[in-house]
Amino acid sequence: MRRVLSGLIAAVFVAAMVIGGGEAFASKGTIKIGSVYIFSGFAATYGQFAKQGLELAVDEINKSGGVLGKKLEVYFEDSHAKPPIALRAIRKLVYEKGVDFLIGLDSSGVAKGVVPYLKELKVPLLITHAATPDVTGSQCNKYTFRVSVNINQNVMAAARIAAKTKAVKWTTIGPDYAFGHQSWEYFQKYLSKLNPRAKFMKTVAFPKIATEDYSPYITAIMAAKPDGVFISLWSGDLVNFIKQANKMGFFNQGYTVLMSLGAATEVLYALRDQMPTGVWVGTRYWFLANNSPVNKHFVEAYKARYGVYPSYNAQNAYAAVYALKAAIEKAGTTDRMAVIKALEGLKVEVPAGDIYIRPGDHQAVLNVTWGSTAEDPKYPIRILKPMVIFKGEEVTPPVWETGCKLQ
Amino acid sequence: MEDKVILSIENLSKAFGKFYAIKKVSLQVSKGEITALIGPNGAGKTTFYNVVTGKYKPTSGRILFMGREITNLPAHKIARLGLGRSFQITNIFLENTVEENILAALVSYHRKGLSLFKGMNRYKDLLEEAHSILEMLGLKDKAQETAKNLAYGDKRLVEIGIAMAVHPKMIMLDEPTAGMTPEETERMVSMIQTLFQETGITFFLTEHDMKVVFSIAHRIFVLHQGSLLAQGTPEEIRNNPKVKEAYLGGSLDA
Amino acid sequence: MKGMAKIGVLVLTIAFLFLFPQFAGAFPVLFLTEIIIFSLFAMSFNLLFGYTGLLSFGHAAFFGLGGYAMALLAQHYHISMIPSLFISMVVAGASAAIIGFFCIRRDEIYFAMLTLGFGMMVFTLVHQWRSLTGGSDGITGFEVPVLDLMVKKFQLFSPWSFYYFALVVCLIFTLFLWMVIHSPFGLILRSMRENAERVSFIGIDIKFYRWIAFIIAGLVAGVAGGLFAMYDRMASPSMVHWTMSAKPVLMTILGGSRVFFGPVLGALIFYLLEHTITQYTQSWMIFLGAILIPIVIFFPEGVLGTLISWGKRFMKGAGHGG
Amino acid sequence: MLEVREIHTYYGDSHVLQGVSFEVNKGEVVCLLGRNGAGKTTTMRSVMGVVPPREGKITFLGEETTGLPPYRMVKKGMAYVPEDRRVFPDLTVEENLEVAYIAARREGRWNVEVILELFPMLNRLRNRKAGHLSGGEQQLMVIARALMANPAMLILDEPCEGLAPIIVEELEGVIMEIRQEVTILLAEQNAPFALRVSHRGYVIEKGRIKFHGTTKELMENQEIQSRYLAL
Amino acid sequence: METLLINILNGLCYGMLLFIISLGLTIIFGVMGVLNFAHGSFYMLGAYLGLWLALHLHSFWLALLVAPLLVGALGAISEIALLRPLYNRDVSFQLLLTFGVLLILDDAVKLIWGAGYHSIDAPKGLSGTVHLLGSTYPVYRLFIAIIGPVIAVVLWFFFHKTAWGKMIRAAAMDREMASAIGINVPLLFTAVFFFGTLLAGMAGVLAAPLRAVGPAMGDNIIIAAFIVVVVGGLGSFVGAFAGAIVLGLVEALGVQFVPHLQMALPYMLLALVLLVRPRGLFGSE
Repeated sequence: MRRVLSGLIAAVFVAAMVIGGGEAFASKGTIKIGSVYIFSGFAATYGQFAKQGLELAVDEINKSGGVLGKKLEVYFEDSHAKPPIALRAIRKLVYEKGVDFLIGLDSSGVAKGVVPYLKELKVPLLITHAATPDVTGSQCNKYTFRVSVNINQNVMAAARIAAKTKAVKWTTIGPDYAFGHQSWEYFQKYLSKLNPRAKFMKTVAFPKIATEDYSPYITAIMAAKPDGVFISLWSGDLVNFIKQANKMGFFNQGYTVLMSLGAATEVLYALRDQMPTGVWVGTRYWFLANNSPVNKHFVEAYKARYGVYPSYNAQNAYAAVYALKAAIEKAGTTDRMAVIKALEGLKVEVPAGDIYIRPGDHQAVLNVTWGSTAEDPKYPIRILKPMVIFKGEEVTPPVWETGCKLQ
Repeated sequence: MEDKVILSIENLSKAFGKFYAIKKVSLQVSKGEITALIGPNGAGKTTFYNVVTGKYKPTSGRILFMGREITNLPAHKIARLGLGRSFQITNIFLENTVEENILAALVSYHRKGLSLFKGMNRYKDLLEEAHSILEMLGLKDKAQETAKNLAYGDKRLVEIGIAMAVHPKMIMLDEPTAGMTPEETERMVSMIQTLFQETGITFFLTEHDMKVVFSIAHRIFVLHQGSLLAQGTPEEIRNNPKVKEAYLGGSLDA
Repeated sequence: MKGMAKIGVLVLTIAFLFLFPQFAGAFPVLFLTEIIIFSLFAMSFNLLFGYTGLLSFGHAAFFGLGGYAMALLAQHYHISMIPSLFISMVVAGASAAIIGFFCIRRDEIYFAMLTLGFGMMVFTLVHQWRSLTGGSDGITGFEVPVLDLMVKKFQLFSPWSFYYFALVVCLIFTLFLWMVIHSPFGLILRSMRENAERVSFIGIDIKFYRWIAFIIAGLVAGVAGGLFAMYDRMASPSMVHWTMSAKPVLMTILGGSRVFFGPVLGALIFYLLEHTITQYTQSWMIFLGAILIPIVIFFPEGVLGTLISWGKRFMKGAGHGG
Repeated sequence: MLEVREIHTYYGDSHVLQGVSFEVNKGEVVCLLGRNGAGKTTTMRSVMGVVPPREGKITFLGEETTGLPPYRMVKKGMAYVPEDRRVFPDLTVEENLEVAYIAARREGRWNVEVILELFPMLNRLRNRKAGHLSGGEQQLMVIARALMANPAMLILDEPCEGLAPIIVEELEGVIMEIRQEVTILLAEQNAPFALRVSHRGYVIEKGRIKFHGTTKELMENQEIQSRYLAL
Repeated sequence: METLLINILNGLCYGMLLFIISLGLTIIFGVMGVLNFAHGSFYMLGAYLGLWLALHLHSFWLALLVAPLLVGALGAISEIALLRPLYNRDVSFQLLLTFGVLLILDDAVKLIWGAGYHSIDAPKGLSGTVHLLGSTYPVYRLFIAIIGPVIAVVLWFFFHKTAWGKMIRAAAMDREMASAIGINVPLLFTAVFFFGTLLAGMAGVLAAPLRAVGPAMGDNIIIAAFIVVVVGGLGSFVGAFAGAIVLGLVEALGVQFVPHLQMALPYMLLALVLLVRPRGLFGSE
């Protein structure tokens, strides 16, 4: 009797699912974009920003006639910051929604998990946040592109700034996962080339993601008395850290402090005047770094619609849509293979400036902004003053160094 | 004389904190007899059971079963040696069927517990044995019922059945007739007597119904506030003034 | 009569599962693959929870270790599918033997907390041993092993071929669990769930039996994990995290822990709920919670268990009426 | 004062009380006799509301109280001494009494000081944790605790269980003393004791009342005694 | 050496925050036998409400007063509406139900306040630093480290010297008997749940100046709180205090001495304690 019932129920449910799931590959009059970001958990804010940037771009494009006369349509899925769930989301988008292109990915771990699978799906993906060098390096493939700044570029810029300071003894605080460790590895590699005198300390701090209490780490670093501290914490962890470090006098010790993602607006908004001044912060896009009309338009439109200055994740998603638009128009078709061809070597202007997608590894070459935090009564948050802009070519390692072999 | 003794208790004590539930009890149970342990509630009978069968570790003293020391053995090892028990509070597998209750004990006795792939229903010999036990208990018709749906008296019988199914050399019943109606009590008493005659197992029981005790026990121990107050044949106990006056409050003759 | 009906429905269900890909698209097939794998995972958990009375909160450890074993083999050794899956099972079983050795010494909430503790230690190991496991990134980018059936070799790239493979493996292990539960060993387990103390008084070493059950549950979870790693083409630390351990708990209680196929229905409900809700909103958790709560309140034996009880009561009522 | 009409009480599926009826008048001590498992405790628990009956009606002080939770019964003037004593083991004797006094909030003759005077033994033990008392001391304390509610009626479930004869004697004295002021419903297996302190008695068997009468009638009825009371 | 002392102080401070959270959890378990999975979410709600109220009432102290009350009220409502039907069911159902509450609260907070991070400064007077052991130390951290023991002492008095406290202890020991001496147990349970979630909310407000207030902050703390409560002994008041200090110190000193094992340390502590002392440090057998 039990199995009778369970069997019946199972059959009914599955049947319902099949019937309900039959809408795939419907209208051909639109260009479908599947988009996967983190919408839940500790980093949910990144999904929210990306979604806002993406929707802004899509609305603008659709209002002005679409791409090749077709409207853009976006489907969002939550990656939960977990690779298996992101993969399921992508499968759902491709197989069920029948999307033509993919845009997204926040977490490097997620990116590394799903990128190899694109070879099976044969759908191009434009990564807008995940910064691991591997997806345009050792793991690179025909379908994977990145329109945003990666770890190498960001850290190379950091190393150039670090090389100009007097600091010799360096240490780090970074999240205890691949991103934190890799950032530190690259920082050592680049800085030791630029400044052979630089020393890297044994005392380093890698607190786990979502650490509640940073005080022991702060104490440990302060006790080690470094000259410079390279910080790769990000999102809520960075906010947590800065609040606790502030109170413990960490920023009054005369260290040179570099935060590779300190200029993220969500962090600056969360901290407002609790963000210390005179700290070197990097970002993947800074809304004041570019005076071009494209950027001005974007910042104004975004501020008008969402009430805050755009974060890097919003710009990156916005830029990805415009890059895709440019590629489709260049190809003159929405055929995936043709668009991939068009993306390779594409030059397009986005709010962050001109970007160039290298055919060799599919990594975008674009300007990288760093700056020192300062107060400005015109803005509710800290801004960058002085600001240092590195040309894309200066901070992007050559293709042969990335380990990417695209056939 | 020595090999007639199946269970030998030497100076057994059990304390909970400062309170001694059992104080220096020594007694010997003879093979092939029905022995009863009596005493008022709180005299330490259940504690005595729990210590002897391995649920509690004794504070001091020794327990020998069939000449072998079992003082600190875990419960399952003691059971394996052939000392079975039933419980005062019905303590059976309520969500399983009656048949499964007995089968579990048979599986244990025949050491089939680690058989992982052969279906239970393919052990014809075990099923047959279970049926014969249920038949003996008069529960054959209820073999497929879920145990929790049985009447109280039947549950108590299942309790005895589980204890019997492990082929014990000696069985310790804790108040087998507790809470039973007179009819059920009679049924239980005759069941115990039949089982005793057919199997020759040594029976040890506690009981508050004096009529039952005096009608079936060959030998009686009286426990009072944790100590052994008296021992002897039913006749001796009945006439023991110490027992009569200090503890039974005269109701023996009623 | 009743037995015949049971077998009939079982045959129909299996037939349906085998025919499903013939008329379904890639996504439903992938979706069902995941449900099938998680059903097996949940059933392996339920051997401990529903049949032995032990609530494990670290079962993902074995799921994850099976997955990592599979991924490492695929990455470095390129041996074929069945031996790989077998090794995953053994690795998970061996770890279950070690971890179980400690955990079975406690029961109830303490058992749950111990399994949580050991499970998270495994998580830390996997997360920190970057040279072997790839740390937080996990192991990715390997190829699915070939299924070598002596007579013919199969590539399992397509969602359809992998579905069939997963289905057959899960059916085999479902049968395995079914046999275990209906064996004398299973009877002892169920008796222990009812009354562990009484079982020790019939001469059973309950710790030892719990240990064996723990190992079996670990073995099967390892198989499910191995399949899942192949399905996802990756092994990542999230497979080992306690949130993954919470999934079979949720599915089993949802479906009904006292019914063999309860966890299966639970997995199905869980995935369908999640799938349906995420169609409409990004805030799917709020709806999942809002649906979960009434299910918990109104289905005291889980959905399948309660439906069966209602069915029985209904039949009984009808019987009395007639 | 208390009227119980045809109550049926179940534990899960098992039908324990199968239509029990009796009454207790003001100022009386009524005992409920029967064997272990006959349904005495269930009757007590039904009256107190611990296990509400599924059918039947209970009236206390002229009001229907069927199905009221125990704490409401206390407020109405019923106090309960359960069979297994149930002290709050980590509270001291004084705290046990105090908690009961505060919880019930009923004015009357009894309060902590008065009670401790009545029970000199408890007075000596007032700062000892209740879990560390002997069985007899606990029994006295629990009766004292029940009195803290200043009840109109007291339910005593097997107060003699497991007590030494000397304590039983003391208990008898206590009951004789308080029965001047409180109506008592008493369940006992120790029939001689019960018959000594009660005015009337009921005999319960298999969840049904089999006999009732005055103490004298019960004492004289040999058949009842041997059939139901195992004397 | 000074680093060690500072780290001990860090550990105590974190431990005291954990203590306030765990206290609610352990009281709820001790009295009601419910393991409240949503406890961390009530903590999170406390932080959000505290932040929001502090912003609108312009007073951290007022927020510290009001926000926990609101959290407690929500706790009480969920106890009455959701938990009451489940008291006589298996514990696993309560776990599942409170898990459902967790899911709802986590998303609700995001719908109301957005997914971003928020931050609030410590109240005036506590926002500075003091010189201590050769380095500067934030006053607010010292304040947390002190408020923990203060709450412990106040609660000890509450439980041992007040009528309500004694009644709660009585009900924890024997629910049925408590009812039978006239304690309104359902009401008391609601009160206990109110109070337990109030403590969680209070911990949330207290934590707000220390950390980023953002989604999922409750999920991070709930496992730590479970560990504290189990290590200390389920339902034990003293145990929660001891467990919180031990876990706080283990985390802080682990960073200094065995940074690689940091992530596993709490779980190793948990397993070790349970294997050596089956019922936790202060649990009764």
